[in-house]
Amino acid sequence: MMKRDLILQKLRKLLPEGAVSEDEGYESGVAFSARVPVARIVEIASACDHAGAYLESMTGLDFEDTAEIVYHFHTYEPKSRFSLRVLFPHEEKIPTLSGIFSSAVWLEREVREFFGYVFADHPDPRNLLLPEDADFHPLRKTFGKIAAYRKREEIYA
Amino acid sequence: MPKPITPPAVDRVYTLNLGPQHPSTHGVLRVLLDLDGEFIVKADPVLGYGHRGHEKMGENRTYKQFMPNTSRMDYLSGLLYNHGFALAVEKFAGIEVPLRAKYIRTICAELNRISSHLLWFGTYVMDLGGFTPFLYAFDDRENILDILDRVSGSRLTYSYCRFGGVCRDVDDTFLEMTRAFIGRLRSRFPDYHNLVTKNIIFIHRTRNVGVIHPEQARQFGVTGPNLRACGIPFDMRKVEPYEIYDQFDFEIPVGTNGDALDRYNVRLEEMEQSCRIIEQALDRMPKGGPYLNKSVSFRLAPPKGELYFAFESARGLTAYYLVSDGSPYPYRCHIRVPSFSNLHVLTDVFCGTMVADAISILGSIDVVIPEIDR
Amino acid sequence: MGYWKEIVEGGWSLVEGMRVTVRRLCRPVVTVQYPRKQLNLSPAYRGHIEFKRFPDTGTHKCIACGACQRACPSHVIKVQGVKAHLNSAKTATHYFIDFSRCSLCGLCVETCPTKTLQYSREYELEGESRLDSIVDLMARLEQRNS
Amino acid sequence: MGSLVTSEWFRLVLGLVIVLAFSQLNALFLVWLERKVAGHIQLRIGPKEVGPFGLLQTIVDGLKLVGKELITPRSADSRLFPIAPVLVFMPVLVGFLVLPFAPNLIIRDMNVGVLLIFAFSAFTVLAILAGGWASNNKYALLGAIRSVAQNVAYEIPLLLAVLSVVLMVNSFQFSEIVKGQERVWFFLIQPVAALIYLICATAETNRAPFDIPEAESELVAGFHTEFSGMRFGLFFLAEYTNMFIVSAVATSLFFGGWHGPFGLDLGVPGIVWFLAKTYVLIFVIMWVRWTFPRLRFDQLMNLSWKFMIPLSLANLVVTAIVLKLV
Repeated sequence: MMKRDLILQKLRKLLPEGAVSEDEGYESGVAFSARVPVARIVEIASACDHAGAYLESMTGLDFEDTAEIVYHFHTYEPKSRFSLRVLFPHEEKIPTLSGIFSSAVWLEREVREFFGYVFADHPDPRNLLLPEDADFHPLRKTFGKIAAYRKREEIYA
Repeated sequence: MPKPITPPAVDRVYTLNLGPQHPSTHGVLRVLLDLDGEFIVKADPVLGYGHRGHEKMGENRTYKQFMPNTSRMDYLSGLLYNHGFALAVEKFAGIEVPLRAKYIRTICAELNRISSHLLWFGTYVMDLGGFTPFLYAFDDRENILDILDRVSGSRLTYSYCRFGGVCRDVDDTFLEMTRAFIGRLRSRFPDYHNLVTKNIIFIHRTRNVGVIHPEQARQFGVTGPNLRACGIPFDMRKVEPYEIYDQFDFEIPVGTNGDALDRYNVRLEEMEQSCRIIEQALDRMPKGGPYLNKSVSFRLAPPKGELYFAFESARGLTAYYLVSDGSPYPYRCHIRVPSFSNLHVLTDVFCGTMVADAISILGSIDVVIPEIDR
Repeated sequence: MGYWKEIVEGGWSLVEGMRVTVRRLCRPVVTVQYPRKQLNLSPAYRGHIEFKRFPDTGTHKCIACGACQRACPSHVIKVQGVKAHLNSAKTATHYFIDFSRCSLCGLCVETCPTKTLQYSREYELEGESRLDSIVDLMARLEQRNS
Repeated sequence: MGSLVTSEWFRLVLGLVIVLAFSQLNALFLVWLERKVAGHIQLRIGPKEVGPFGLLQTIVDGLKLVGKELITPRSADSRLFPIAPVLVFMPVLVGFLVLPFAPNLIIRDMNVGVLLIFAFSAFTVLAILAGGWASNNKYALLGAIRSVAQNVAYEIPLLLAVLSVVLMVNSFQFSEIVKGQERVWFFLIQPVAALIYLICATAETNRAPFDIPEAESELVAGFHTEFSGMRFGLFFLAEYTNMFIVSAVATSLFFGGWHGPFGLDLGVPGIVWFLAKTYVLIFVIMWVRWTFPRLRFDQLMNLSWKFMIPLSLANLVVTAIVLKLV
């Protein structure tokens, strides 16, 4: 059995009905994606860690009504990328994954400086790419010239 | 895992500022090294000297306008980035690509991969103090640049791919040049092996240096040749075949120890595999036919939703994460770059090694800093 | 015995390496002595853009539609045109590009509806200030005509 | 008048003037040669613009260096810092006094010539240490420390290799040693010693693959990172002059000095033989530099203590026993 399916089973067990949506054709580049409550992201991510997935990418999204962080995982097997999505209000602190994946340290530093989403208990909360005294968050839609600032449901029906 | 070193007394540790204008930090990397004598206690890379805000730029540009940006992230494999972005948007917006264009792109992308590896080969040996192989590799790389220059008009930032094809058709001279180049490169490999691979000094400088364990690689999200050197055959071209890679017969070279020597061998073998792909593509390429789907509008707007498209650049798994709100401007354009993770793992690997080894490891990992800074 | 084996094999590998370099020493050089000798430009070479001159009209065909201006990712193109009289087609009167910010992507050339733009084949450009990199396409066309 | 021309003092002064002129010109020529050799090995031309074949290029470069500002870093040791480049060049000149260019072309044919040359060549390490320390720069200091460790380690096998030659002729006098090679060059009798000498000499002069004190990919420029203008130029010239001296010593100790091979002089004057052999050796050292990667510091030490010293010791013992028996 593939690790991907193991993780899918696990997530179905751990998460409430309807939180996991599968993408059979791999159309959007992920096999399935799971909506995870902020409080449980550490628990879910460590389940993925035990199953042998690696944290491939992590990025923020900024919507008018909510903030979102998308974690992409992969298990080194064919077509086995999956994503975890966390929705939270802009000001809320998010638990850090740096205790589970070492790669999360830098990825979270990047998300923090570019979006201003704060990670609670992050071991190294300095700026990574921006100057150390930068107090702006360039990828927030409130910064600089933008094409549109939308609510989440306008994009994800 | 690297062997733990006993932390020395605080007053013995001094800080060495390696970079950003150091001869062998490849671009603008700066590493703050805490040293005990010649041994590294802690390494802290300082990044961002090349930050241009490509992700923000992506949100302010149409998809077509973002294409020239893509080759400026990893300037050594710009065409691979172009190719990946074209593929991502084509998949997102459902654009048909003519078969001939697919072959042209594959050939050019693999040529670009070889050129990137050649440059790495040269600079790596130069980091180790051997200056001459650098120029031999550049001699070969010039040939690739001539070939790509002939079709794309550029030698570094190609902007060659378009959504639905490529911007310029190739001619017979291109095919001849490519064939001639492959023969030439193969005839040069024995010299490279005699000069570098078999060299006792080189072997001593790389064997068991900078070992990355598979578990460590997974923790830090290492991809590309660095991961394959640890023995994990993870290559997007095989795992999630895109374009026409599933039609070619090629292998994924893997190493065993995950040390610098394995990374070296994997890259050298990858060049050979790329040659194989190019040869097959040259043989099977349709003789005529369109090279570009000209129906793609300038203000092309993919449907609402998102797409995560991963491909294999010269340095590892690269991905475009595009979110569209149905307008011609992407709502979010995130780029997952391999060097980011590959450099991060060094903070771990560096501990306990000597300064000279740190240079060797940094070179062997093959990072391009502007790609990290974006 | 590994000690002796390493000395012999290691020593031999060094000799092999020296054979490679000395063979190259006797070969002709591959570099081109640039200002004295120049290579042929690639047929696809992308310099900054310039107007094509069409033989049928003897001039450019720019209608100042502004497609290139909108297509340019770096906003380096400024084009203006006038209509000679109310019903006539527009023709360009001014066309400037700021070449220092151009990324040579070629989108302007591709979007041009009248195909009047082409890449120049100049590569030895120099100037004393940033302003020297502003290219006046109309003036260049006239220069070539005269 | 006649007594003045033949007097020791006149000889010495004239010799010094010639040595000064020759060593400078020779170093400039060697820099040019190095760039040409490197160029052609790397399939390019090297200097070619100034003068025929670019021969005057290094002179122009030297003039440029003379014209440059001498920068002393603010936190550098203001007394030691300017002295170091002078210190490094001084011992190199002394070496020329005892080199046997031809039967009658030795400025001072001392009976301890070999000793003198190695005593003074050990002096350069002091200058390098002074330069590295005075710069007050971490890269420079690391380079200086490496240099000291390296020179100490390589001096031992170097001298042991030389000793086995000295044992054969029972003299420290260069002319005696060269005379002993009229029929057979010593490198045929002492191949191991010759090889060890060449390797250690490369290390002594901080040449690649043993150039770790100035390893540019690790330490930027090592001990001379902070030196500018002609101070850097002196370090640079000293390196090349040093290279000439070790090659000249190798020629006289192992490759027959002013003699042709197997006693065949072919009517060629001794000095031509001598210089030709020296420049061939210099070419080999350059060839090696442009072929190999650099060793790591601990590997360098290993090579000396684990391979060179035991081998040279064994060679010395065997030489001694054989000489006793014969």
